[in-house]
Amino acid sequence: MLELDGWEGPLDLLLDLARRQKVDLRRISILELVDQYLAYIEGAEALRLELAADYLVMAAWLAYLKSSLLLPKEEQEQPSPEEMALRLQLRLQRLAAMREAAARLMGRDRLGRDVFARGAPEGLAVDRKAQWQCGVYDLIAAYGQVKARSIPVVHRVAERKVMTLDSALTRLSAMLGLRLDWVELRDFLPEGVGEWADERLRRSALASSFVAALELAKQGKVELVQTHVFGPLTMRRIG
Amino acid sequence: MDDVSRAVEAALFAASQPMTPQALATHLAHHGGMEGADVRRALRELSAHYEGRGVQLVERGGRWHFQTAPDLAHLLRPVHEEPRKLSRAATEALAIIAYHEPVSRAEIEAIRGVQTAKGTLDVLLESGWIRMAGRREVPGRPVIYATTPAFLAHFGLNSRRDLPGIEELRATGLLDPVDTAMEALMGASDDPQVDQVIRQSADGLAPEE
Amino acid sequence: MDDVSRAVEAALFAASQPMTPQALATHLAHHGGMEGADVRRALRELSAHYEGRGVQLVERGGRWHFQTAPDLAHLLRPVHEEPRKLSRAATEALAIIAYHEPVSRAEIEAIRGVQTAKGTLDVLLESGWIRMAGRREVPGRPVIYATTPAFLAHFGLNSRRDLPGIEELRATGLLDPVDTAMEALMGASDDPQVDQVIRQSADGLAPEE
Repeated sequence: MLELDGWEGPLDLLLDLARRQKVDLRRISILELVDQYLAYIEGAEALRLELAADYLVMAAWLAYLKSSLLLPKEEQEQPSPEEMALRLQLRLQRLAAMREAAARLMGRDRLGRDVFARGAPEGLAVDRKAQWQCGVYDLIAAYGQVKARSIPVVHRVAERKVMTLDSALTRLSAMLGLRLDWVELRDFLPEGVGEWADERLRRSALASSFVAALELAKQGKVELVQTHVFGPLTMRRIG
Repeated sequence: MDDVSRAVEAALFAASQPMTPQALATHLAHHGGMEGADVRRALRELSAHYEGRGVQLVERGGRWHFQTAPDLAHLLRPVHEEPRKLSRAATEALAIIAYHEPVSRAEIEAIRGVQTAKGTLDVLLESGWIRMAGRREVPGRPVIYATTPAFLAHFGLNSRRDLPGIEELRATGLLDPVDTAMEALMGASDDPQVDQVIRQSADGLAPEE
Repeated sequence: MDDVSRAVEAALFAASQPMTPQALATHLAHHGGMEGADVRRALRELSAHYEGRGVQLVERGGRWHFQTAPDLAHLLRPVHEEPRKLSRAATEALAIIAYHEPVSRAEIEAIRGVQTAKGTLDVLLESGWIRMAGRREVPGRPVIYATTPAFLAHFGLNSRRDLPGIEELRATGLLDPVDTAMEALMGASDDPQVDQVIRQSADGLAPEE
């Protein structure tokens, strides 16, 4: 009984059969090869179907090829059976070439089988060592923070001159009484001379005047306009 | 023996992988200005020195390593474990990749005339002899495979040009796809010789004895 | 070079363990009558040949193996220095050592108010900025730490007295309590922006509007 297990597909079987013709692959007889193949497949009675499908497809194609080759020329279709035969022959040549190449490749002196690398290489490595970075400021600041955590903390709120909301309200109302047109909020602030030269006091005045302006707007005494974010805030007395 | 040669000899003995002259120069340059040219000269001198010894210095795909002399295989083989044998399918797939690279799985299958099991290419990838080398820009964008430096090292090849018989295979068109070969043959079929080839191949009745 | 020497050279090169002359003779005897005496002679010749090269053949306890020349160790395992920022914990520990030296780890912890990981002091020892300066003669005899000349050199200090005192720290606002939200932020104080904020607040100035 014949088996197909030994073949890597129908092309492999065909190649083996072609080799049995003992001629150069370029000179094999395709008709003879077809007959050999069909005979072989017929002989393989116990075909396992899942294995055999490819072989049977090839058998059918070869049978068709054979009949085409035997038909009179004028009845042939495209592609011509000669072309089909040539194509098969080219495929067999390529498979044969690669099979031989594989054998020659495997027969070389192979590393780990015929030639050997160093059995116990020490290995090449780079030891990485950290180069620690720290500046003197970081060092002192760190000590300051440690101390700040442990030193008892006394909170002192420094007395500071401010413009209160009440005085801002009074001031703004009084000044608005004198003006009818649009005025920017900053123009209501005191001149930066004398005690008002203190930037912190000026900031306090600005904040209080702003809140006072909002309060007056809420009371319906003024209207406020600001054309864009952080733009000048202008105000006008109503009525 | 000069310092560069000593350093290169020691580094390649210690290395667990073949190394390029550039990698050697980079590694050895940590302490002192070693140039690629110095390393290359040392490699040439060393490989001449080891000629004929039990150990040889060889270049494989631009990377250098020491290995035992091939003629001592019979002495050393019994001591070392035999590497796993490749299946026939894997062997053929490897040859096809090496001779045609880069190739897609479909192209491998076209040559072998049979489907390639998933595991076959996996075995080759795992061995480190082949790698995925991108995708073919055709419909489906199939992955294409190529060989690696480890492949050259394992099979003792300086480069792919040293693949057994590759020049002859290329010259005879056996590395061209069947379609290309067909076109060439048919396109030139005014040529009576080619007609002859076609006729012969189709002519089942008269093979030469 | 004779056959026995070649075989011994190759066998020892490929071996994964040092080998005795007897083991070598046994292995190599598979193909040809190699005597222990031949192997011993070959080993002597080979070790003379490798004298002064980058690789040496050495005997250790009756077993032979190849190794790279000891004087090349620095080339084969070079040390590469990578800049790394000192962690906040390490910076604080270093500052405490600098201000209070010599101090034990327990004392550092008492001042910092938090535990100091073992690795923190290791990092400082590795940096070369602190050293172990003996033991405190108290129960448990803890190791005490002090700064080194390298510490002064790195931080550009003539002596530890150059470090600002408590009053100077207070004057520059460095003792201002840091609010807890800030503290959480400073966990990530690799961030230069946070550093910037710290610097500003340390200057005692309100941030610009």
